[in-house]
Order: sequence, then C-alpha cells, then structure tokens
Amino acid sequence: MTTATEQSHLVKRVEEIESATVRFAGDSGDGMQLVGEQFTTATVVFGNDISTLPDYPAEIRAPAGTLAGVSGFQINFSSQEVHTPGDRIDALFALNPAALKVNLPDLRFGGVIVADADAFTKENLEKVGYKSNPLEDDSLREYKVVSIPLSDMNFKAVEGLGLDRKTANRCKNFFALGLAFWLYDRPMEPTIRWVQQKFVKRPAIMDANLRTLKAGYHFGETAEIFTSSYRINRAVIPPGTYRKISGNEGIAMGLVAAAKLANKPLFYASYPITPASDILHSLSAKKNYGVVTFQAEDEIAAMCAVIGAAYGGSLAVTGTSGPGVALKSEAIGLAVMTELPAVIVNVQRGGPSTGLPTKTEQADLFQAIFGRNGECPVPVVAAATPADCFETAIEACRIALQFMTPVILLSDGYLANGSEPWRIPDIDSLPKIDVNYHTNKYNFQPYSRNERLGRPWAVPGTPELQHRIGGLEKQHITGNVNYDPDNHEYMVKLRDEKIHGIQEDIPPLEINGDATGDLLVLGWGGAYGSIMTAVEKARREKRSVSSAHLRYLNPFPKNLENVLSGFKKILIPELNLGQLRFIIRSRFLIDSEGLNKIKGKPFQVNEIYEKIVDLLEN
Amino acid sequence: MTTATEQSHLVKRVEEIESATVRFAGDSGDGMQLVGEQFTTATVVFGNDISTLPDYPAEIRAPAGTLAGVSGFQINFSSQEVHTPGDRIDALFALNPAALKVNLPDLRFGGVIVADADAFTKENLEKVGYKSNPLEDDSLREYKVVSIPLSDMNFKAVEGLGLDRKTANRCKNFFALGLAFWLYDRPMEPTIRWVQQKFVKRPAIMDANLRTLKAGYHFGETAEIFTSSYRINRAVIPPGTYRKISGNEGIAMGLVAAAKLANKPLFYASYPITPASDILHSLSAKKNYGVVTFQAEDEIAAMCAVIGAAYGGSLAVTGTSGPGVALKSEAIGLAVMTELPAVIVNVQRGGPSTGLPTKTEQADLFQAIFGRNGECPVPVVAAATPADCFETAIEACRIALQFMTPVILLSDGYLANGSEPWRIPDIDSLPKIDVNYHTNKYNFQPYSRNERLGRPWAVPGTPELQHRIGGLEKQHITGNVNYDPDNHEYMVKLRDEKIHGIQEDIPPLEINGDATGDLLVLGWGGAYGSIMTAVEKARREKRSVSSAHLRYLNPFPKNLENVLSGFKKILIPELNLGQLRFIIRSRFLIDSEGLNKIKGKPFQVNEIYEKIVDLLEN
Amino acid sequence: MATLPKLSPKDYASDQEVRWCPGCGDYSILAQMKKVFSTLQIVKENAVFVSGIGCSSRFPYYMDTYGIHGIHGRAPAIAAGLKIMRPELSVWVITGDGDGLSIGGNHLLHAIRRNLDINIILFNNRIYGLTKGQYSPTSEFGKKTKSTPLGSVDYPLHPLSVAIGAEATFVARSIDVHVKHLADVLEAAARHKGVSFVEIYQNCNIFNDGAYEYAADRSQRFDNVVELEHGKPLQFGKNKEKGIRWNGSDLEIVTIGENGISEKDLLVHNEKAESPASAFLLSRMTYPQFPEPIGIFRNIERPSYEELIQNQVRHALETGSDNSLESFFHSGETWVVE
Amino acid sequence: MATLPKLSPKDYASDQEVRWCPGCGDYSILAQMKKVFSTLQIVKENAVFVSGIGCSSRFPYYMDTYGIHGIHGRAPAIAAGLKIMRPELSVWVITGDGDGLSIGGNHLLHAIRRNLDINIILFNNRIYGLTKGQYSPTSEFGKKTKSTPLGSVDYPLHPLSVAIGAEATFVARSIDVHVKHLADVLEAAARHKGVSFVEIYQNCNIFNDGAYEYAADRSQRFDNVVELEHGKPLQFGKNKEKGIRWNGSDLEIVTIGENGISEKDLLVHNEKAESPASAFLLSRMTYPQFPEPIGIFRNIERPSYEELIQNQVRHALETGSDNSLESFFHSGETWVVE
Ligand SMILES: Cc1ncc(C[n+]2csc(CCOP(=O)(O)OP(=O)(O)O)c2C)c(N)n1
Ligand SMILES: Cc1ncc(C[n+]2csc(CCOP(=O)(O)OP(=O)(O)O)c2C)c(N)n1
Ligand code: SF4
Ligand code: SF4
Ligand SMILES: [Mg+2]
Ligand SMILES: [Mg+2]
Repeated sequence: MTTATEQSHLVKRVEEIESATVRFAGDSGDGMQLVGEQFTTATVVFGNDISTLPDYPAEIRAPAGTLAGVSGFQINFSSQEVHTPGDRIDALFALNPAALKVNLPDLRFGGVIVADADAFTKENLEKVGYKSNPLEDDSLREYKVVSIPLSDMNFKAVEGLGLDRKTANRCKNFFALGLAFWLYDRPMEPTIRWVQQKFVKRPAIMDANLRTLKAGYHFGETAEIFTSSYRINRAVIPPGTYRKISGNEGIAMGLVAAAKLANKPLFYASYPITPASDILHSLSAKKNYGVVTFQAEDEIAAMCAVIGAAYGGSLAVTGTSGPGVALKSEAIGLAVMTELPAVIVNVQRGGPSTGLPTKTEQADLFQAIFGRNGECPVPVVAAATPADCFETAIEACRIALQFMTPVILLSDGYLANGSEPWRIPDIDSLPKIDVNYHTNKYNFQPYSRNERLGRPWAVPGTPELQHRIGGLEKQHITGNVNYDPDNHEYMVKLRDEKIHGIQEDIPPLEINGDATGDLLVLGWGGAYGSIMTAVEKARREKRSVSSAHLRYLNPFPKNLENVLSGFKKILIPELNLGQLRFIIRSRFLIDSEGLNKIKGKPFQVNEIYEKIVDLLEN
Repeated sequence: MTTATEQSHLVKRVEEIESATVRFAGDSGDGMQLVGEQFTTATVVFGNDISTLPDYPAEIRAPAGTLAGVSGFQINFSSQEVHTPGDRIDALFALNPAALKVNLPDLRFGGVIVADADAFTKENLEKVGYKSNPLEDDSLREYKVVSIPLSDMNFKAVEGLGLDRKTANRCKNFFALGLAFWLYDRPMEPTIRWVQQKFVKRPAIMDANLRTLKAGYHFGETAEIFTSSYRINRAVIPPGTYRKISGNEGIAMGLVAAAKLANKPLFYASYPITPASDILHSLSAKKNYGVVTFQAEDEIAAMCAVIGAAYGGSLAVTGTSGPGVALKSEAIGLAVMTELPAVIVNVQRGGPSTGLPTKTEQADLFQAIFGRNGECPVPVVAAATPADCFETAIEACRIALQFMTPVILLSDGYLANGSEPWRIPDIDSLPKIDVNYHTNKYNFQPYSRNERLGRPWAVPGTPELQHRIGGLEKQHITGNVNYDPDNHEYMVKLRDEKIHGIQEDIPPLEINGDATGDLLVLGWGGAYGSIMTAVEKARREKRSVSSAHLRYLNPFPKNLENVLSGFKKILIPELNLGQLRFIIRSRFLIDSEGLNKIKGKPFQVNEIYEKIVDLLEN
Repeated sequence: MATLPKLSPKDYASDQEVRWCPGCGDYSILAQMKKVFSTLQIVKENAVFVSGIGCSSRFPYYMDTYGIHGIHGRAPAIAAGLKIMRPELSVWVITGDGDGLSIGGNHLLHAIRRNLDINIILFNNRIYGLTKGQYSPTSEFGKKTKSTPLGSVDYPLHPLSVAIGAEATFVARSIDVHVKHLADVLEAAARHKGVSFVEIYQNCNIFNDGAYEYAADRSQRFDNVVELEHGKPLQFGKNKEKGIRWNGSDLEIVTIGENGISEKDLLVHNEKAESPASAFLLSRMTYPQFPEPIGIFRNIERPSYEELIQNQVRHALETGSDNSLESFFHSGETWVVE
Repeated sequence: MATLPKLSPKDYASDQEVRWCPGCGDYSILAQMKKVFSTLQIVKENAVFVSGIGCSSRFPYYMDTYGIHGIHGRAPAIAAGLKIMRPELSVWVITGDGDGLSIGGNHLLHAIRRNLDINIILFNNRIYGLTKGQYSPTSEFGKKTKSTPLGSVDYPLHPLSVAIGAEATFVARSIDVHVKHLADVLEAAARHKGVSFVEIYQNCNIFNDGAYEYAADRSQRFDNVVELEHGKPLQFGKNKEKGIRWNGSDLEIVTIGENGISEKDLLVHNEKAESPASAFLLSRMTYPQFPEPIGIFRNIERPSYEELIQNQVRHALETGSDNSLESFFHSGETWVVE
C-alpha cells in the first residue's frame, strides 16, 4: 500500500532530535503502565539510553475519570547518556480529561498533546472541573494539540473479532502505543512478540491488540496530523548485551548473584508492601535458581525467619518499606547481638506512617542508622540507580557475610519502579564472595574473632560445634550470657568497631569532576541521576562544581572528610528534611547547604541545577 | 537491763559522720531488696537525704550461692544534700561468699564488712572460686571485718515459733537489718509497723521477723564487736511533708497528677517489661483514682490502644523499655500522623536487643529522636532524678495535650528503681493543664490549627464533628487523604514546625554555676546526680566549671546554643557511646568531649570529677 | 425536645468519594452497613469505625461517623483502647483476611477472648487486594498468585474456627451479594453484647474474581450453602431436600426421604449452646465436601471486658475513702520536716 | 565405621549452669527432654532449640545442641526460617504462655497452620515468671496478680483450642511432674511429622504455686485428669470407674455401672480422626467441671510446609532448562550493542 511518493513524503517529515520525554497518562484501568513498559522495551532495543518513571495512585482502581485515579508513565530517551526520566515532558498522551489536567503542568511550552477526543465528554470534563472542553476552547494554544477520536478508531480496528464493548475498549492503549511508536520511529516487533506470547491462549484478544497497535501506527503514518515524526539516534553505549532493568529487578538479580558468588543458598522472607513487593514476586519465580522465598505472616516474622535461616547457613534477606522496617527493628537488634549475616532491603516510600505508599522519598536514613534500642550499629548502603541496585545488593550481601552482621540496603520507590538499560555483566567478572562455614572443632569459640572482627559461622549439623546464641549480652570469645559490666562495655565497643572497620574494606569515594573547587554536590540514593545531570550541565558551562555520591552511609568511606575539605561549599540534595546533612555536620563539624524536597517525587535536574548556580553566584 | 555504765559506754561509742554508703548483698532469694527498702524508709523518716541503687540479676532466682545470683541494694545517706547512691561503699553486709566477692571491689579501704560466717561453707566458697575462707585467711586485712554466725543467731531468735527450718532461715535478712539499724542509729518503728501490717494474717512470721530484727539490733548494742556506731544528723532540708519516691513511682504519680490537672481520664496501656513493669503495677492499683490500666497482648497493641483511647479523649500513656519502643515505633508514627496526644515512657535498660534487662543505660536517645520511618518528629523529654520523674511526667503530658502530639519520656533503670526523698507538693501549686475538647460545630475542620499549630481534639460522641483520621498523608485543614506533592511537603514541614515550636513553651536551660567559664558539663537523664555532685565538688575547689542539665532533648531549649557558647570546653557524660554529643555537634557545629560509660551502671561521682579535673588541667 | 427525623441509609454516607474498583464486593457491604445503621437508627456521632490497611480498610472513610484508618493489622488493638475508655460508643472494626489474619492475627485473638463489646467485620476475599494480588492466610492450598507462582503450600485458616478457638461469643458468616442475609447478620452482630465476629465472603473482581461463585451464584447457592437458623434443622438444596446429620463421629450429608431419613434426624442448630463445640463443627464444613453454613454460628452472652473493667473502676471510686491527689501523694510512709 | 557409643540423658546437658528457681517445674521438663533425646538417640549437632523470652525460654542454654534464645514471642518465626532452609534438622520451639500466646500468638498460629515439621513445647504456668508475676492469657478469670490487683477480667485462652482452631496436626498435653507421661508425649511429638504442639502444665512455685495441684497431686489426679489413649474409651478415677460420654449435644461425666452405663457407652478416643472436631471437644474439658484430658488429642499426617517448598525448588531445579546466572540475567528482552 505504501507508494513511492508516500515514502519520500515520510522521509521528509522525520526530524532528528537528541532526546525526548514522553508521558502516557490515563485512568488506572487504562493500562498506562503496560504501554510505558512496552514503549520502554522498544526504545532500549532500538538502542537509546533511557530512564523511566512510573507514577500510579495508592488505590487499586480509583473511580474512573477522577484526578485521583490518574496513572502515568514517563520515559526519557536519548542518543546521549540519560540519568533521569526528564524534568519536562515533550509529548503527553492523555486518554481522558483527568490525565490532561494532572499532567499539563509538566508539559513544556510547545509540547505535543495527543488526546482521546472521545473521552472528553461532558461528564468526564465535569468530573475534573473543566468548565469547557480544553481541546476546543483554545486554552491549549501554547501546545501542539492532536485531538483524535482514539476510542472510536480502536473500536473500528478490533471490529469483527467478536469482543464485547468493554473488552474491545480495553485495547485502546495499544492504539496509543502504536501511534507513539510511529511518532518516535520505534520498532514494533518486541511488542508484537510480547502480545503473541501473553495472549497465546486468547487469540481474539491477541488479534485485537495487534490490530489496534498497527492501526495506531498506520494512523500516524497516514493521517498527516503531525508535522513531523522524530528520530532519536542510537546512543553511543559501550558494547555488550543489554537488558532493561528496574531497581526491584536489580535487587532480585543482585541477591541471586550474591548467593551464587558466595555459594550459599538464598532465602528471601518478606511480607508484601508497596513498593517492595515486586522483589518478592520476582524471587518467588526463581525456584529454578534454587531461591527459596517465604511470604511471612508479617514483617517481624520475616526478619525472624531471616535470623533462623542465617543461623542455619543461608544468605538470608528480607525486603520491605519504611513501616516494615519499623516493625523489624527489634529483631534487627537480635541479629546485631547474635552477629548473624542478613540483608534488610528498605524500598523507601513517602512517610511518616502509611504516608504516600506509592510515592518515593529518602526519609528513612535516620531510621536505618539510628532506629533501634541500645548501641546497635548496622552498616547501611544505598543504591543510586536501577542498575546500581544490582551491584549494591551484591555489596550488601558481601558485607553481611564477611563481617557477620545485618546490613540495611536502601532503595526507594523511584529506583524500584524506574528502569534503565543495563549491560549484562560477564559472570566471571563478578568477584567471588569468600565465606566459609566454620567446621574446625579445635578450640571453637562462637564469639572468637577473625581479622575483620567477624565471628565464626558455625551452622547446625556441624559436629561438636553445638553452641547457643541469643539477645542477652554475650561474653567476649565464649559467647556465654554475661552481665559483667566491663565485658558489656567491651562488647558494645567491639560491635561498634567491627562496623567501623568496614571502612577498610570499601572503596574510597570517587569525585565526579575536580577534586577541589567552589562547590561539591554530595548525594546518596536515587538522587544520583538528577545530581549527575545537573552537575554535568553546570560543568559544561565551566562552573567550579563537582559531585560525589555515597553508596556507603554507615560507615562512610575513609576519604569522605578529605573529599569534603576540597570545596568551599557543599550542597546535599535529599528527598527529606536533611538527614544526610545532619549526619555529615555531626561527623565532620562541617556546614553544608541542603536542598530538600518532600513531594513524593524525584528531583528534577533543573531544581538542582538552579541551586548550584545560586550557590556559585551568591 | 541497761545499766548506767552501759549507757555511758554506749554514748561514748557513737561517732558523728556526715554521710555513709551501705550496701546489703546476698542471694536473690535472701530478701536484700526488702532490707534495702526498709533501711531506706527508716533513714528518710529519720531525716537524712538519701539516694539508693538496687541491683539484681536478670534471673528470677539464679542458683543459690552463685556470683550470677547476687542481689544488692545500696544506699547513700547524709546530713548534706545527696545526689547519687555513692561511689564507694562504707559498709557491706554480705550474706554469703558470692555477695562478698561481687561487691568487694566497691568497698573503700578500711570499710566495714559484716559477713554471715555460717554461709562461708566449703561448698559455698568453692562455688565462687574461693580457695580459702577470706574471713579467715587474712586477705581482707585492709577492711574491718565483722564475721558473725548470723544464720545461727537468727535461728535462735525465732526458735519456738514453730517455723520449719526453711521459713526460719528466710528471716535472717531482718537480723542483718536490725544490726544495720543499730550501727547507724536508725529508728526501727517504721519497719516494725510494716511487718505488723504485712504479716497480719501470719502471726508466726510476724513474730519471727520482729524478734530477729530486734535480736540483730541488740546484738549490735551488746556484742562490742564494733568499735563505734555512727550518727548521721538530719539533713537541712526545706520544710514540708516528705515521702520516699522511686522513679517508677514518680512517673505513676506524675501521670495521675497530670490527668487530674488536665481533667482528663488516665489510660495506661502496657506490656510488662523490666524495668518499666512497676509503673503498670502501681497504676493498676489506682482504680480508686479513676485510672484504667490495660495489660495489652504486646507493646504494639499497647501503643495502638493508646491511640484509640486518645482519639476517644483520654490522656493515654504507654510505658515500656527499649525493645518495646522498637515494636511501638510504627504505631508512634501513626500517632504523629493523626496528631493525637500520647505519652510513651521508655525506662531504658542495657542494650542492644535483650541486652542487660535489669541494668541501666542511656542508649535509647537516638531511637527516641530518629527511630521511625519518614520525617516523623516526636518531642523527647528526660527525667533527671527519681523525684524529677514526677515533674517530667507531668510535663510530657502537658506537651502531648497542648500540642496534640505523642511525646517520648525517657527514664532509666537507675532512676526507676532508685529512690530519694520527695517533698510532697502542694496540689494547688501544680499548674492546671488547659486543654478542652473541641465541640464547636461551625466550620469544624479536623486539621485546622491553633496558635501552637495543634489541631482540634474532637472526640467521638460530639455531635456533627464526625471525621476520619488515619496514617495516609492528610490534606492541610480538611484532614482528607491527600496525595498532592505540595501538600505533602507542606504537611511534613508543618509537623516539624509544630514540634520545633514547643521551644516557645518550655523554660530556658538553667546553668548551675557561672554562665561563662572554662568548662560546662552538659548532661541529661539519670546522670544528673553524679554530674551535680562532681561539679559542686570541683566548684568548691574553685575550679571554673558549671553544669547544665537538659530535660528537653527535642526540641532543645532556645538558649542552649547561647549557654554552650559561654564555655571554652564542653563535657557530655552519657551512659552510651555519645548520642547527645552527636546531636549537639550536628545542631550547633560545636565540638565537645564525651565521657562514655556502658557498663549497665550509673556514673560514679569520681569518674566525672576526674574527667573535669583532667579537662581543666590539660 | 422534638424528635429527630429518621436517618435513611444514605444519611450515613460521608462526603468522600468511594474508591474501590467498580464491581468490588465492598460496595455491597457498605450499602448494607448503611442500611443496618438506618434500621437501628444509630446516632452518627456515637459510632466509630476502626480499620487496618487494605482495600477493605478504606471503609471508615465512607461512613459519616467517627473513624480511624489505622495501621496494618492493628485495628482490634486501637478499638480496644477506644472501647475500654468509651464503653458507650458503638465500635466497629473493619478488617481483611490479610489485615486480620496475617499481620493482625494476634490482636484479633485477644480482642475476641477479652470479649470487648465491639463488632469485628472481616472482609474475606482470600487475597491481598491493596498490594495487588498476593495470597492470604485464607487462600486455598495450591493457590497461584504473584508471590506463589508455583502454588501456595500452606494450609488455609478457617476464620470462624480461629475465632471459636479464641473463645468468641458471637460468630457469624455472610456473603457480599446476599444483601438481605448480610443485613440481618450485621444487625444481629450490632445487637449482640460482647465481641461479634463476622466473616463476609467478598468478591475481589480484580485479583480473585469468582472465589465464592459456588456460594454467591444464584443457580449454585442452594446446593452449596446452608443457612443456619436457631432451633431449626440444617437443611439445604433448592427444596430443602437435603440435610446435615451427626453420625456419631462426624457430620454427613443426607437426603430427606431416602433411607428413612426425616427432618428429625438432622442436626438442629443451637446458636446459644454454652459449649462452642458444635459451632466449631459447623465452621469445619467446607465446599466442595459440604455446603458451607452462613448465618449465626454462635451467640451467647458474657460480661464484656470494658464493662468489667469500668465496674472495677466505679467500685473503687465509690468505695475508696479518699480519691484526691492529696491522699495519693501521701499514701505510704511520710514524714514531716519542720 | 565404628558405631558411636549410645548417648545417655546427661550427655545432652550443656556446660551451662541451670538458673531456674529451685523447685521450678522447668527442671523436670528439661530432664524428660534429655531422656527423650537419649531414647531417640538424636544426634546432638542436628538438633536446634529455639525459644523466645521468659523463664521457660532459657531452656536452649541447657541442652548441648544448637540453640537460639530469641526475642519475646518470635521463636516460631525464627524456627520457620531455620526449618525451611534446613529440613533435615530436628527443630524444637520452647515457649511460655506469655511468650507463645500473648506477644507471640500470631507466629504460633501461622507456624501451626503451615504445618512446619517442628515441635512446639509450651510451658504453661499461667503466669509471667521472668517479669515477676503478671497474669498471662491462660490465667484464670479473676486472677489477682501484680498487674491485676483487683482480679483479671479477661477470659483465658485454651492453648489446645487455639492450636486446633489453627489447623494443628498434632496436639498433646502433659504435666511437669508426671515424668513418664511427659516423656511419652515428648517422644510422640518428636516422632510426628509436621507441627507438634504440646502444652505442659508447669508449676511456677514462686509466682503461681500450686496452679495445677488438682492435676499434679497424687491424691487428686485420678479424679481430675483423664489420660487419652488412642482407640480406648475415656475413663478415669482411681479404678477407672468413671467415664466421659457424648450425650448428643455435649460431653458428660458418667459412672460405669450406674444407670446401666458400660464402657461401650463412653467416648472412644481417636487421635487419627481427620476432623478436628472431637479433639476440639476434648480441649474444652476443664477442671473443675470435667477431668482434664492429658495425652495426645490429635495426631494426623499431612505434608509439611518445608517439604512442599523444597519439593517445588527441587522440581524447578531439575526441570528448569538452565539454572545459571547467565541465563537468569539474559531472561526477558535483551539487545546487543556492538
Ligand atoms: C506494616 C505494613 N506491612 C505491609 C503493608 C502493605 N499492605 C497493605 S494492605 C495489605 C494486605 C491487604 O490484604 P487484606 O487485608 O486481605 O485486604 P484487602 O485489600 O484484600 O481488602 C498489605 C500487605 C502495610 N501497609 N503495612
Ligand atoms: C519485647 C519484649 N517485651 C517484653 C519483655 C519482657 N518479658 C520477658 S519474659 C515475659 C513474659 C514471660 O512469661 P512466659 O512467656 O509465660 O514465660 P515464663 O517466664 O512464665 O516461663 C515478658 C513480658 C521482653 N523481654 N521483650
Ligand atoms: S482490588 Fe479487589 S478488593 Fe480491592 S477494591 Fe479492587 S476489587 Fe475490591
Ligand atoms: S519464676 Fe517461676 S517459672 Fe520462673 S524459674 Fe522461678 S519458679 Fe520457674
Ligand atoms: Mg483480602
Ligand atoms: Mg508463663
């Protein structure tokens, strides 16, 4: 059907751009997360660098058409390196008036709005307080509005497949996806394959989705409603095999990898909680890798099961979010006292209390470091990006196993659900984690120490090493219950020293940029991408700014004080009221500026960039 | 029977001293706590100032005669003001070899040892590793040893009352008590009254105890084994009616008082835990003051019941120790989010984990301030002395009720069980706590604010004020569930500001001594007595040192920074690794010295005094 | 005083938008609750709904009463504190199978054994709704869910067996779509003095659709459900032609008229039995081996916790010689310094 | 290999000093445990005792096996993690009435319903020992303790009813001083595959002395205790002259020979009954209305949780095409950059 003229016509209309940020938005029931995922896959397969940000309501399915019910998925993709999902949207796919209203503030001037005109009914408009139809009343004149009868076109596309109206309507997200594919010149094959697999047992649904997907694509191609489609070239990316990875997937893979590297069985006990549940889901499907998962009756039980499994010789891990960590804190204390290896993953969300369960935040750092009774030191590490979740998970396991200690691994909702391309590492390049059970019965003492101050891991079943551990204070070396005052002080200090000693085993903090200058932006956790991008932008403008990102929050890398001392000013952006900043002040008696955002959303690049400029210029 | 000669003889032998420190020690089953309590009562009734320190093992009754089973009770009494139970013991009553061995290190050179020679059997000596009998082998030559067949004399005293041997032997503590009464010239009447009441239904036991008590007294009088008895004159104490008060009693009374002052019903929900259980015991017997206690199924339930009761309009309080606070931390977050008044008492003990359940420590400050998910500010106050527990409890309740917030009140095992004289306050002098339920239905909004940023307390049963609260983020003013990013940030900051604003409502920090100088000793909690005594001693020596004691740990008093800035050096003694010091460093970017002891025991005066001298001289 | 106008069910609706998925069984339960409140003319400001976390636990927002949306699993504990201090309030606990039986099992147990005069309504959809579809303690053995892709391997709890094992005084069951029956059960729960425990079979059409089709569906329910009525024999089937008999060691299904069996041979339901044994027996009847009983399993009277506690307080206040702070402070040994 | 010498009870003693009060019932339980270990010749290093907090929870220190003295109430959860990952170990949970039924009730419930192959031994002294004498969930109604000076007002839990309500497969009871009976019950628990729940009446001579005198005392026990034996009628009394009969709606005490009653009329104990109904019935028999049953109430077989889970893992490992990290990383959509 494509004639030569049309071809050349098409070619003319392709505009090359460096990057784009697209957001799909609709009702929670409209399948926006799925569309986003599919678009992402196509984009990474095509070869762009990407970063994504899903955003959905706390309700399973809030009432249709309401502002509260809007679900969105944002993707930033580029021929250059990308560290964030993008501050401003270039194109918004709005499947109803609520989606338009919620997301419009993030659209850049001149951005594209693709709207389903069929959904802009009087009723829907009223539901969200539109007095008149914005698609028609010229209020959107600053934008490129593409108003199309999307629902109707979808119905037409799936006609004749015998679907009832409701089911048919459910496919319309794929029409939008097809259109987006055309607009950004993405390959459809991965999605086609996915649909074929997913609906292998429901051929009518399969057909419908494929038809409407293609209809959307062809509509873009033929309808001439866009002045141009866009082409974003492949990014220059180091060679290798890649896959898309979200933070939660990264953690799941990191844990499985760590278990293999340490040659220990992996036990994952968890109680479902947003946004950590996907780690449980992912690992529970990994029995073929020998992974055992345990959905416990609550978070306390999950942590206690971890203690039992660790005593038994497993690499034992639990995952949760802030409220779950609160519940686990007594049992974490037991793991500290018994000096058993364990990893506690906290995928942080908005707090306090139940807070904003589906939103991101970095406000559990205090809890991780200080949130237990007594002097109860626990190493804390934090992941910086979805892919970094993989590495940080391995590192958390390594520390736990090598130092015989529980370790807290901080992620957050933004990292957990966001995704980026990940170069699949060469398995052999991953470092072995060298840990052995203690089996030597001569002079065995459960609380003797190795050079790292770790105690021996002697597991049940080992002849002649029977011993008892518990939460009461232990006698140095023997591990017997002991109430002696001097022994207590000795042990409190010993446990502290052990954790402090991890400093000797971790890499120094790296500086991105010059080692001295006017300003250092110090970050941790998911703020990485925005900080990197903002600092690089400022550096391109020859500003005297560097950045450094802490993976190790307790203990800090040895050179941190030294790094800080190289700069006139320090800026610490955090999605909290200044928790890292508080700790840095105390540890080093150094003042710093905080950039604090507590909106359930990640930093925008610009927010940080502007603060940098402000600090440098004032 | 007393002849004139004997009389004058007696008079001659009385030596006047300023103060004395006595410790009673024996097996857990020997009734040492009771003896200590009785001696204390006699001493306060006599008119000395006192401070006491009970010390008992974690086991109910460890095997007889073992080191682990030793239970002790120490009292320091004086004709001057007393702030601590005393560093060194002047007289040790040791009812068996274990008690001698455990306590000898604390006895001053030349101190008195009263030992029950009958208990120094071969078997008992071996149990604790004595190769020969220290009462006989001259190893105690530095002390005044009074070795008497105490068990035997007790048997003789109670002979003929028809008691079996075991029961008879149980009375021997009263023989020791009688001897102590004679030695320090204390009145026996309060104890006699107590025995008469206690055993009113068991006349044989009553008789036995009274007989052996008097026998002990008369033995001292007649046996001429002491070169002198001692007289410690009444302390010059402000006039008033006094009683002895322990920290746990102080809290119980303070809570009852606060409820009356606020005219609200008192609800106390708790799960038993050492060393906090006595608050529950005490309040559960106070139904005649309208107090309702609830022994919950666990600490979480206790905190949740408090939330329910607070919503219903009660002054709701829960008490526990560190591990219990860990369990409560999720629910405390709910109280923060719902902005309900509540007090959480933490009687701190040695940690981490189960730790040293019967020993004291100050290591839960971090947990109190930082130990929750999200930005979750909670006011924290700490009591300084047993009597101060009373006032601090009232103050905690006042803040909770007036600011609509949970408040954490820190006590510790040392304060909880220790006691001192307390001048019973004039009820009318206690300030009313002005809190009213909201009943006005016009424009009612559950999250509107008063000048303190508190929200209205509208309790169920109030017509037309129906509203729902919960742990999800709230919309400012309306209190509706709200996920708006700006609202979240606004509310996080609002909650923070509310707690910060308590600064306006609390007294400035007072300085004991000059407002400027070389050294300030800054303390909090139970370290008060030792700090005061040490600083006063140093000041008497004209050293440039002052002290200040923080009751308010979050927020700090407004003038704290100013106070700190008046001194060249700051010393912060704490029974932890430096938690207050860490916070002070961060808040004010001020360095300080820490004096840190983590031995399950309070500070000795001398430990602090020596550190003061050291800091002033180096 | 003028009599107040009667409140209709919709008068009990709050101004908050209901946010369950369209088609969720929770809607029906909400509707019946409002109806029962209207029937009993419960004074709005005297009722409090307390919940944990879960789809079901959003319930309090939708009633124009007082309410606490608590934390996960803790509603019975929150309700305990409230009820003990305010015995005159009508206190309702709304919980889910995860909220009430997984994380919150212990609080449920203790609220029940204490016999607090509260009404505990457990929405049993045999799934975690709010967290998007993990299995719950009531999910069938072998259930495939997000967290058990190969099928669950733990044996499900029977909520009513648990409640009866925990000394419950009122135990009942109903089904979201049997609106009349549901309203009757809720009303009986409200009227019962002491703890009332009600399990409601609730359809989660998103994550566990049709879990109770056998009992909810009009064409199947007669065969799969037996309605309990106090003093009546256990009969079921379209024409009540089948019944339940105790054969000396276990229950069995019999057909009336066959083998000489008449109504007289059937188990007669006695919700007032002091012993919980027969209620327990009934709680063990599960589909497909048996029709599942709905209605009131057990309904006996015992003084409630808060009543007994408040009696102690009242008695102490009345008989205590002096209840002033003064006398409190002066209790024990005192001395005067002049 | 040479056969190892047989281990005697005292070979199972650890080197730690036993620290219970002299006269405490816990001593006897410890002695019987060591005896049963010797009878079964359990390999020391293959056994783990897990406990919570309480006097009873000190137990693990005294056995020369592996052990974890956990935190209050959480022993079943600790044991779960251990047993799931190490199914070959013999795992014992030691708990108290406060530890297991107050703070730890929920973990107990779930360990039981999952049917983990562990042995849970609850030392029921009806009091909090370690914290010096507060009432517990099994204390009698009206109990005066430190925390209930006017008497408790909550209804006690029956541990066995709770366990049976939570789907237990093995449930038994014994008494600290009935050493032979106790040893038999512990041995049966050890032999049972799946969760074993044993309640032991334990005397706390310091804070609740004589709580079980009616059952422990030699002169009273025949009238107040009925020993359950599989397949035997329920008889008791000095000369087994009394029995228990099901009268159609409840249990009743009868005298053999009177009113024409013979052994044949008595309830015959069937510990293997698939339905937990009769075990539940027996768990309701309480002194002084009834003699209290001791022995094995219920003893049925079902696959255990850890067995089922490990089967899933084994099956997945065997049938999964490629179990390497490589294949894991490459699962899903991948692309190559050259
Ligand atoms: C401490 C804590 N853990 C976990 C969660 C996450 N969570 C919320 S609801 C829920 C389970 C909901 O299931 P159910 O109680 O059956 O309610 P439903 O949604 O099915 O009505 C979970 C695990 C939480 N909010 N808090
Ligand atoms: C989290 C926590 N709460 C409370 C306690 C205090 N505590 C220790 S043991 C115990 C109860 C003991 O009773 P039980 O389980 O019956 O054991 P017993 O001492 O009677 O053998 C309590 C409340 C604790 N250790 N930890
Ligand atoms: S997820 Fe299920 S239970 Fe939750 S609202 Fe939707 S249908 Fe109802
Ligand atoms: S307090 Fe009671 S249970 Fe605890 S050791 Fe002593 S006698 Fe045994
Ligand atoms: Mg559910
Ligand atoms: Mg007990």
